[in-house]
Amino acid sequence: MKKLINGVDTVLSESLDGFCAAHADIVTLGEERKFVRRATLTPGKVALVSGGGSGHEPLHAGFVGHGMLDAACPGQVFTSPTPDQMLAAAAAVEQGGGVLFIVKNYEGDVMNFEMAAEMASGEVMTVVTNDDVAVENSDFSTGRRGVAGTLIVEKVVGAAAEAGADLAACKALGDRVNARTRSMGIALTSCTVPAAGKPTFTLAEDEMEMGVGIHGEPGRRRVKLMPAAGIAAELIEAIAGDLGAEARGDAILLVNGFGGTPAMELYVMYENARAELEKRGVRIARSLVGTYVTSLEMAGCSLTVTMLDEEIARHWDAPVHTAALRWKM
Amino acid sequence: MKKLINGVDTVLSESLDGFCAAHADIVTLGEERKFVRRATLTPGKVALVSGGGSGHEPLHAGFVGHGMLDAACPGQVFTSPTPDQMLAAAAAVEQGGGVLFIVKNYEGDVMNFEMAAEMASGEVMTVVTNDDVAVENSDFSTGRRGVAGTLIVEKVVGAAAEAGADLAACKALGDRVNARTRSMGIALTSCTVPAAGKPTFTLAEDEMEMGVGIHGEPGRRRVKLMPAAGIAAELIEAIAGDLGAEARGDAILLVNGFGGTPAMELYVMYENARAELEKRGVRIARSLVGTYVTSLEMAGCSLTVTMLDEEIARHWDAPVHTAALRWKM
Amino acid sequence: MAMTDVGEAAITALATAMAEAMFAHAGELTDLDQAIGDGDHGLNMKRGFEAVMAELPAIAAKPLPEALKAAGMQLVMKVGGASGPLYGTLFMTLGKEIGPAPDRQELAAALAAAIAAVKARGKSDTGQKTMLDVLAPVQAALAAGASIGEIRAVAGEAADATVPMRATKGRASFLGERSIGHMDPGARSSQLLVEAVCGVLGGGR
Amino acid sequence: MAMTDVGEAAITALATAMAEAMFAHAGELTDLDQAIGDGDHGLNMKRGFEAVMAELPAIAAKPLPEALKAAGMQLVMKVGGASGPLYGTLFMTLGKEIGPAPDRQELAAALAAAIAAVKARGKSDTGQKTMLDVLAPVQAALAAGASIGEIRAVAGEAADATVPMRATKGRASFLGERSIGHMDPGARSSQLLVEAVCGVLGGGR
Ligand SMILES: Nc1ncnc2c1ncn2[C@@H]1O[C@H](COP(=O)(O)OP(=O)(O)O)[C@@H](O)[C@H]1O
Ligand SMILES: Nc1ncnc2c1ncn2[C@@H]1O[C@H](COP(=O)(O)OP(=O)(O)O)[C@@H](O)[C@H]1O
Ligand SMILES: [Mg+2]
Ligand SMILES: [Mg+2]
Ligand SMILES: [Mg+2]
Ligand SMILES: [Mg+2]
Repeated sequence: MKKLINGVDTVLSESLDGFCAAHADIVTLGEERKFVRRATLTPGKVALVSGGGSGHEPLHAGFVGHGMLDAACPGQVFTSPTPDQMLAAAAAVEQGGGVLFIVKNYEGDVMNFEMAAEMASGEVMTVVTNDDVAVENSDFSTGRRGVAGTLIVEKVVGAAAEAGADLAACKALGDRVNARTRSMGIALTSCTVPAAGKPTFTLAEDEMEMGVGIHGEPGRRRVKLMPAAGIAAELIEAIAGDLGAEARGDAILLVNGFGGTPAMELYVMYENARAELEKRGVRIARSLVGTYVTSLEMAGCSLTVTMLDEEIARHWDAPVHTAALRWKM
Repeated sequence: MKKLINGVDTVLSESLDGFCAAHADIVTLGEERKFVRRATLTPGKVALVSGGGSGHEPLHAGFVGHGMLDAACPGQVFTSPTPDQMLAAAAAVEQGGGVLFIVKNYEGDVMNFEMAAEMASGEVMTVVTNDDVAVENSDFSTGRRGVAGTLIVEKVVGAAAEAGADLAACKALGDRVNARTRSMGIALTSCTVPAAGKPTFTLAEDEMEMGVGIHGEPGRRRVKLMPAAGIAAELIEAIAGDLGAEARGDAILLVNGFGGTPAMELYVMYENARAELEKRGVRIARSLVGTYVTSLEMAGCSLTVTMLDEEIARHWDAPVHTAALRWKM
Repeated sequence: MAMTDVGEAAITALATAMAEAMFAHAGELTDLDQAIGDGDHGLNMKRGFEAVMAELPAIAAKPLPEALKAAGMQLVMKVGGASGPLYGTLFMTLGKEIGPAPDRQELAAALAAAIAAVKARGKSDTGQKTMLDVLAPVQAALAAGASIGEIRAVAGEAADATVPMRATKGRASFLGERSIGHMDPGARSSQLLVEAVCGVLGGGR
Repeated sequence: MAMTDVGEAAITALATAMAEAMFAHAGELTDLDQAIGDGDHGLNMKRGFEAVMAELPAIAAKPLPEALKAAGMQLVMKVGGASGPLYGTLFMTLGKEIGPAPDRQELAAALAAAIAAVKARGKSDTGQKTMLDVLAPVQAALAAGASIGEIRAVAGEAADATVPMRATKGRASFLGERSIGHMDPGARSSQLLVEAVCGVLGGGR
């Protein structure tokens, strides 16, 4: 395992310390590193709290700030954070408008946030994201995973909360954005969980994992490495197929790198995905290309499509000032 | 070689097409893909043109836009662009204020920009960046390489040009920022040039390259993998040692990923570098942590320190709106 | 089984045996989880039982019900992942349902209630290739009067029986057919915990 | 050597031979450049001579001086890297200095001027482990009246002689001592170009 760390026991704490020091104008680290919160809170606003296992940086702490989250709870690498973290975060950022948990659909995350919601003193609602269409037979599993689409939910609901939407409205909007969002990804190489010290899976030099999860979970199947056009076609087929009749009109296209794939390749994927979507009558009205929801140093990428309407587009365009996403301020 | 591409001959063109489509609000692709230019130009302003071999994305095209470059010329992967590109770019963006070339110090880049400057019709000046202290005996070589510090030069001079500085002032400022900037990096893995099809170098599972260049050029020496603290200490020692007495007061600290290293590790490096610098009486007044000046998918990072003064800090803080760096607008 | 109060020494022995089992098998559990999950189960259980051990003097000083609740709360608050809330719920519910000096019947009833609480928390049931596929047969054997040796054997067979199962809960469910042929890591950790308890109660292996 | 005008057929033969040498050895040049540079020299030269070949009918139709300038401009505009401006300058200067029907002396003088232009462009000199370490001895042999076979031998020995050199120009200079023990890629490409020309002029290898 080759990583820029001092040890597997300190990687998380040092990384959080560094993150909060580098972005001290935006964020503050909570006690015992239980959460990362905005440096400045807005009285009365609904407080958005997310979190999940670490290793997906910049998700979620990189999206704490004006126009997005109020706090993020970092778990151990690939392990859900614990209810004490969520309780501490909620207590720190709740400003009288209630708390909205934004949770990626993994049993660990869902159960831990659920326990926190049960134990919390104030009003709490929860949006669970589940945009990963790689999981085909969701009746026979715990359902679709929440992946890169979570960032779009956080951005859009964050803007609505900033604009004064109340807790129920934020929850409804979050559910609506999630329902209009689909993702799927592929991996070229494995990630290595620091504490495990060895790759989570192995792929031959000519293989890729189609439909991989952001923890390196296996996807639909292992296939021979394909050209970018073929990968884009299969991912967009899965996404558009699942959206069905909704896949018409304006969309956000997010091409998300998993950590080890450079921008050059992401833009190649963007170009191929764009062509596929336009063939199907989807117009790319907004684009985001970069490394946002990662799986440590895994090479690969995911495509995410969110079907826009006027409200979602307006909130997407609204100012945002976080460590990893910033515009108009 | 595992890359998200359709072929080694189309990777660059597709990537540029994707980049310009994804950021059509900011940039436009020049004819025959010779350059990427701002979508909107400012009459009278000094035109900043940079460029270099591809494979360092987002450098340079990702820094085209308000407050930074007017145009960037992408060469083949790791190969300087050619004079026809620079001539076409200069002609497209020159607005009456003359043209400033910003060139990383590699013989190929320097000579190609030099030939373009000789052939150009209008007024041209050139800033050559050479911030890489890994090159110790610069008397016996072609001198220090221009690496991640180039982004700081582009940002600061870009802001000055936006504020109305004339060509000579921009050139002088660029030289001054470069003179106050030092970088050094390390690699954990090699990159693979698409057309070459195999890694540029090989490192054993327990080795790293100390002082690596952004083309995978060998550095000072090959050493055993060190903890982050040791790496930060050696890099900062080289940087601060070279700055000498200037290494006092406020600085920008840029922790730059080479393409294959995830944010978690970059923030660990930031934390360790920050501690080293503060021990030496350097105060980190501005921070930038991310993947900005890359070497394809190489794992590793570089540290860059720029000693600030009021003018440089003011231009650093000024609004910028490019694909890869954006604030206050 | 204990008919007098389960005291400090017994609680310490039980907790220590469980913790040591988790520490000793952390690598194995992680390997199992790498095959069909996300490769952290061993680390999660280790972290949780480290937290329990750190609090052990305080925990063991309490009456059994309170000790179980406190240990469960440690697991909830420190493990994270899916297994944290589930094992936490298991121990906290055991603590709620049990008296300070349980006999076999009381223990069997409390374990049944705890398993039901896990099912509610996990929206899951037996047959889905999870820890429940070990916990439920162990509870049944306990209720049916099985000896410690028999219970230990039931736990081992039950863990083995998860190998051919297809997961429909937990991360392994994302694998569909491909989850077949691997032992469920949570089933294995449950088996190890049962074995640890049996070891203390039966005196050695 | 030609005393009448170098015509279309000869220019075509010379350019084709040089291009084919670059195509055939692109992998080898890239390997050499991977050892002490950035691994693109073969690709660069291939791209440059592809551009020359694409324009060959137009180039070969020109008188020799114009043909050399046009080929040099193709190299400048298409190769990129360090070798583009350098080989481009070499051919463009040759074109400027040479007549349409050069004899040996004229060719030697033009090559001397072209080498001087390369040195000026590259701020370099012989002994720095670059293409100059092949070009300069080849020019000297040419000026001294060496036979084609002798010139070919000189080029080969000169390329070999770069192996023990320490680079002080080009990317290899960043390696310092570590540049020793590898042939310079630009020296090798110069040798190959010289060999190609010798092959055409001398009729075969
Ligand atoms: N819904 C559920 N009901 C019961 N047990 C479950 C459920 N989900 C997961 N498990 C158990 O938890 C184990 C995985 O735990 P762990 O790896 O620690 O958490 P995570 O899956 O979040 O990484 C599985 O092997 C399985 O036995
Ligand atoms: N300053 C120089 N003077 C003469 N030759 C040089 C100089 N710099 C580089 N070269 C030659 O160019 C070769 C490298 O060319 P190439 O790999 O195409 O360019 P780059 O180094 O930009 O990648 C070297 O092997 C060397 O022979
Ligand atoms: Mg987990
Ligand atoms: Mg090159
Ligand atoms: Mg797990
Ligand atoms: Mg080269």
